[in-house]
Amino acid sequence: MTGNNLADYLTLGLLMFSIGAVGVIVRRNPVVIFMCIELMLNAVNLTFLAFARYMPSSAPASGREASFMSGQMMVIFVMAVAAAEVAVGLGIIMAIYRLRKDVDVDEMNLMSG
Amino acid sequence: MGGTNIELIGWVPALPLIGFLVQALLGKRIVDFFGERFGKKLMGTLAVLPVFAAFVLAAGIGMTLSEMGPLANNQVVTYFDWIRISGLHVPYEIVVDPLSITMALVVTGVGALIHLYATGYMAEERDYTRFFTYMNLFIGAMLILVLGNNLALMFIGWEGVGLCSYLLIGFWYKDLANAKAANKAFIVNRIGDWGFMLGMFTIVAFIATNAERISPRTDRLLSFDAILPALTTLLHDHPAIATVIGLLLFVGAMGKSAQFPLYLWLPDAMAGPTPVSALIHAATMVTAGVVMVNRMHVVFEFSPVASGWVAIVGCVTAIFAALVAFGQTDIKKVLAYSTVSQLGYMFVACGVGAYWAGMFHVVTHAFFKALLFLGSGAVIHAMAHEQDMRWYGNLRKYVPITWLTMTIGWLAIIGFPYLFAGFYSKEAIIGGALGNHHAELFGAPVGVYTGWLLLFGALLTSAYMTRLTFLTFNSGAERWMNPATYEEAGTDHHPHDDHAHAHRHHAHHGEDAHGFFYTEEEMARREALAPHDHHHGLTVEHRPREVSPSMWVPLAVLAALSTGVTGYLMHHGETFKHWLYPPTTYNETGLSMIRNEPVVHAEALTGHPHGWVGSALVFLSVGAMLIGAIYGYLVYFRRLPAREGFDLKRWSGFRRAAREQFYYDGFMLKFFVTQGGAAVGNVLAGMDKYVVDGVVNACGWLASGLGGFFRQFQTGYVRAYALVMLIGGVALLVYFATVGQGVAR
Amino acid sequence: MYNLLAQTDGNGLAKRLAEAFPPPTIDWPSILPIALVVCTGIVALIVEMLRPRQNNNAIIGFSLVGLFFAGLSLTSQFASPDLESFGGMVLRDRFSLTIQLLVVMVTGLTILFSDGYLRAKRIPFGEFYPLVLWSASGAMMMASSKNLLMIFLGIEVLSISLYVLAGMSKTETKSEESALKYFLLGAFASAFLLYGIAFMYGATGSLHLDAIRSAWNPNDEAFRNMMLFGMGLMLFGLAFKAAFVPFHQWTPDVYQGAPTNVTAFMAAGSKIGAMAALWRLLSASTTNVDLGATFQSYWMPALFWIAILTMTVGNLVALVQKDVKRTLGYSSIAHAGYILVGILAHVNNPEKVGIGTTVFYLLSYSLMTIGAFAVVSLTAKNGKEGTRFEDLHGLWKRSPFAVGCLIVFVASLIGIPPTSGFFGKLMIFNDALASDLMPLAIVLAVNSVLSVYYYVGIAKAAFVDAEGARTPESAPMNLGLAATCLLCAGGIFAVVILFNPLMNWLVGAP
Amino acid sequence: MGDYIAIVILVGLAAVICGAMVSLSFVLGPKNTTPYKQSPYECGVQPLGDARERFPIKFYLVAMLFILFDIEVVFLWSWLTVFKNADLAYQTFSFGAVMVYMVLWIIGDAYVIRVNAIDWDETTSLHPAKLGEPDPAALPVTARDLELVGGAR
Repeated sequence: MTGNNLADYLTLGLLMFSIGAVGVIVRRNPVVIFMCIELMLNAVNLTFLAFARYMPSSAPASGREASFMSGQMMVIFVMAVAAAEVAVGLGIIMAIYRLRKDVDVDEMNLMSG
Repeated sequence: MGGTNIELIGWVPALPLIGFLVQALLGKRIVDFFGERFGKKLMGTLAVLPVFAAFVLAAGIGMTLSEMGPLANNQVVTYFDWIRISGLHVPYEIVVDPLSITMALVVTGVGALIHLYATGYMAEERDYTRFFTYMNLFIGAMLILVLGNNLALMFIGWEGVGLCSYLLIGFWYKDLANAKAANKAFIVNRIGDWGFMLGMFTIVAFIATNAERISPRTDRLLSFDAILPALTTLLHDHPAIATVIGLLLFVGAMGKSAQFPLYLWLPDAMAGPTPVSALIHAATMVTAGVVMVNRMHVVFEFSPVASGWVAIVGCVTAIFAALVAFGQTDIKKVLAYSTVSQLGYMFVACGVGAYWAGMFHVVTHAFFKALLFLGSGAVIHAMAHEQDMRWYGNLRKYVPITWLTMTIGWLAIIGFPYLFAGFYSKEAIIGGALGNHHAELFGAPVGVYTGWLLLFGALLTSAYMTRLTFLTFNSGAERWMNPATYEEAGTDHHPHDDHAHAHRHHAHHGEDAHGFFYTEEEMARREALAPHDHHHGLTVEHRPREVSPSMWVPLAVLAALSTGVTGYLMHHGETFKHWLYPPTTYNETGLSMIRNEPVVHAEALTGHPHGWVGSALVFLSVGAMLIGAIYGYLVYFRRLPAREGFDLKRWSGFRRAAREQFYYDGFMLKFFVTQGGAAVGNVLAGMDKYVVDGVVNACGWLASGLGGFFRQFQTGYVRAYALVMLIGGVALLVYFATVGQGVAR
Repeated sequence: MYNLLAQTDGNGLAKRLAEAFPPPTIDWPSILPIALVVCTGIVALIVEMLRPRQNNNAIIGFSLVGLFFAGLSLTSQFASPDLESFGGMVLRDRFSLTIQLLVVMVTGLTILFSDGYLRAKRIPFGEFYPLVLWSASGAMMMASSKNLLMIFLGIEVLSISLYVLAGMSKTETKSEESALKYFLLGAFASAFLLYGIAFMYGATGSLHLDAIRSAWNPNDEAFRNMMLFGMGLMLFGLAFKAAFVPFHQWTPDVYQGAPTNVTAFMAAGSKIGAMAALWRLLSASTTNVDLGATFQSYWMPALFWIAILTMTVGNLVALVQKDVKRTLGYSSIAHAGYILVGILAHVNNPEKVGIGTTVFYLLSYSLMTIGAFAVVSLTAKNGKEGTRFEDLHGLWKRSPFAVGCLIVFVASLIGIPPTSGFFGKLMIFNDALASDLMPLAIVLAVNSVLSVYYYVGIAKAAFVDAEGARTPESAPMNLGLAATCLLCAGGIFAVVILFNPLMNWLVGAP
Repeated sequence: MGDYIAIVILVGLAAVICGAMVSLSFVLGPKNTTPYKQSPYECGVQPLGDARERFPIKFYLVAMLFILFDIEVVFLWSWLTVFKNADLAYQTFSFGAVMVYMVLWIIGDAYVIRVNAIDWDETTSLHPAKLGEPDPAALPVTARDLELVGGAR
């Protein structure tokens, strides 16, 4: 933790986030797409932790009880939510696979226009 | 009785609505529970009772009001707030003044009688309770219309009665003609509503913009007791605005009250059951327009132009409908056109400033036209639902009571001097018109012209009503027994063939307009399927029998009301006029201290022109009546033309033209209603043509073009969507970074 | 700064944490409604667990009773004062109570007409009821907190249940596809939302919305830009939920593919939640001019354009649709635009424009939307469902009552007086003028004229007679569906007739 | 604090660049797809076998359940670190809270077991209807059904 400053973490987070976003758009396998989304979520977690760690005492905290450690709390909840989304997403992908033996998202445009 | 508390007025509309709920929720169950006969009796009683109770209550309140004297008899009962948004406040409030109470009495009184009649007339109807559900709902809505103290409530009632009329016309919706008639009524009335709404918005906008000039300041921009004084103050120097508002409101009145361009739904509305025709399409709903013009008469008093148009439209309607009535052979159709014509009379009265005369005629007309319709219903009932007068004749032998009462109705409508009610009101209207100094168009005193034309209209009225009476009750032989003596069209074949012929004839003739929900082919198929001669049992052996008491008792009561007693009491000493428009509330300058309404011209109010016309007025109207009656007697009873070897064929052209309403109806339908498949679309098409003349269509093309363009982005690919979202987000951020400080305060 | 990791001794750290987290102030009533809804869902799940694949009457009964009590506990708190409890996580004020009441109402209506439809579609799984209840609890959470953590959790609870529900009809490729689309895009959007929250947290040092106002300082470049960045990404996430253009494209596909009752809930409940969250966020991110440039002066113009786009694009594309559910989806996009106008009017001038308009419009919107979808759900039978316009043909003969109600819903969606839709639009128009957003008012008026065409098309389709046997015979009218139609149609008029008393009751005296 | 400005600029820059890159490639790039291009491993090598059948779908089930339990542990751990030496009031309160959490969790697991979701043998796992196999009650499938279910464009 010594030496690095906040900017480094934020930059890393931003790069991870951007890679994830681009991945969502260029990949065709829903599982991979979802992995990219997970990457974005992890980038968010990194950002949260970085902010929480470097939260300056001069920051205009609202002085409410919940503001302390709320960054870390948020990270845990994000992880939980991500897990839930994984479960549901894999379930949906399984259902589609059972239905059409094929999970390419570019094959799925029954509905358009 | 006189001590009835005014606060109770809320129960007058509430009672029929409660009855409506009872019929709607419990009706079928009760009938099933108590069995067909007793159940129907019970529900019939439960349908009549609330209306009658409302009548008693209204009568009591009316007495209280009459004791209050002219200065105080304008009460407003407020219940609770309805709408309170910034700058507009509309409470639930009921106005208790002579006008509203008069209408409430007419609606509940005549309504109760017709309900009673309907219990007998609809006895073998399967959906007995559904019928009375609609009827009670109609009474409630009509009472809201006449009692509501603001335009919004009036509009609610306005739509409500429209809905009930729509439902009741289409009551036998299995029959195609009824469905189509109902749809025509629906479509045409939308046009009227459009006018009403625009007028309403104009009033609100106008008062809101000049709010600082009215005192006391108010945000009840729709309540009569607030806006009438305000309009009185403001319209003095905005005659143009007065004209706009007046004309817009009058368009609404034209739709509801079946005036000339928009009248064409009313004759087809006769497809509904006869009590409906009597209650809604003769006595009450169609007079809503007159009531509204009376309510808002301040506007019209400031605009001679609008008044002039009202008078002209009324006059044209009166003459036109009277002419059309000659061509009709269906007894209810004749009465329908006579209703349209009489409504024209009322609007002439309103146009020339004799508002009270208009209301006077509303009341008397409610009595004798309801009587005539119910009588015709009795005749149709007795004649196995044959409505074609050409197969009647000499019925007075079979249905004496009906004959007697309908004769009274006939004398009343043709205005038999002094002994019958119609005479007084009609004479008041014609007098008011002849003595008019109010309605002006391009500097011409149109009122006077309309007065003379109405005299001719009275002649026509008495002629065709005489025709109806004689063809039905007198004129020698029973025609349905030996078709050979078929009098009018010269051809002789049996009713059924003729009926079929009539229908073939209808097929290309406009009055069977296109249905709401049908495409052309659909129509054709249904034409084939629809049971044209449903309950159609008129045979040579048929012997009509007099109807049951529950049906002729109302006839008798209405006949009594149609006699001169009513007219005399209301007309003598100008009782009714001063009840509606008390002279003491006006000062010389024309503006009233109490109600703050401008005075109508003295001559118009008196309803008696000066000079020789004034003295000769009675003789003129009586003369017109006599000429018409004698013409009818000679032609339809003595058959003078036939005896003198006069060639009837020469008149057949006029008859056919008249039967087809001089091709106006067919033209209108081809033009507006027939277009597009289903008539919801037709409403749109008609509106487009009426309102913005196809501009909307152009926009429609453009819009769907743009829609197609945007639609291309909806590729259906998840990744494309994600990309669009991403681009949108980036654009959002860039916009944040670059723009800013834009809209916010 | 907090130097936590410098402390090697775990106990010390734990001590500090324990001191930092005193047991918070507890106000049970303020979370009772949500708890009730969640527990109802659990009970429903247990019932389904104990007797799977049997009729769902018991579950429906439980659910409706639970919702009724939730609504009861909500209305019983109308009088009680505003209160923020559970360490600033749960907020009870008039807005949250009202919105939660709306959500409860919407859920009840949906559950009411679901059973018949699910049977007709041959997917009568009891799981539907717990899932829809939990989804509703998520929407309620979004409305009842000013803490971004809670709002985020609410969104996710709402969405994750909806992902499953959208894919509920497992034999339908359409349904599964819509589920996958909704899921992928939803997760994508929530990642952006979270990133925005992260930056807002970094700038304000708190997850509480009230911190935004105190943290805004237009003269400090870094803070300003971070808050703008965070705001933009949060708007991204919320705009997706509320289906604002250009974040709307999932809406028509998902609405078309998902089972119709789920679509109805999505269109009403999920939109209510999203609008509530948006309302909280926007009204919390307004600042006074005394600091210099206000925060809203940065984001207001963007939302201004988004509102215009949303109204226009929604209506335009709806004009060229062939599928009823799709058309209704686009119309819901347009209505989202109208509601956004109402919210902007409030945010732009809070003194003049209250929350009444938004609440009333959401109420009337959910009534007419659920009603319309309920009628459309009549086209399902024998596990099949066709929702193109021609599949509605002849409906008026099979069930005239439903079509009569459909007319009411369509009239209200168009905004024909005297329906509630007319009043809602009138109020939004009025507010837009009152808070000098004239352009939005004009666009709204133009759009409501545009929309007439396709709405009339829907009503018309129900009246045209069925040509040939291409259409599946529609399901027979069942009691629940009739009740839903009746409640919605009656409600559309009731809220107009009882306008002022209702508004006083819902949002307090003006 | 001034160093935040760099971040923000970088953020804007990166966002714009990403958006531009992807959108340009998506908009401008030709979209002619050949079966050869469709095949996985688009590096010229002929794929061996079907790339989509990587491993049996049932592994997903295990993965899902694993993740869920994993998350449960995260919560419990972070709670226990605080719990073990906090004061009584906090302990009681948080214990109640966590118990509620656990009860919900157990109900969920019970449901999963009840519907045989973790039954390794795929044929018997879940009710056929819940797996999407046509319900025995359903009618025989016709062309119209397919059109309805598959949905015409």
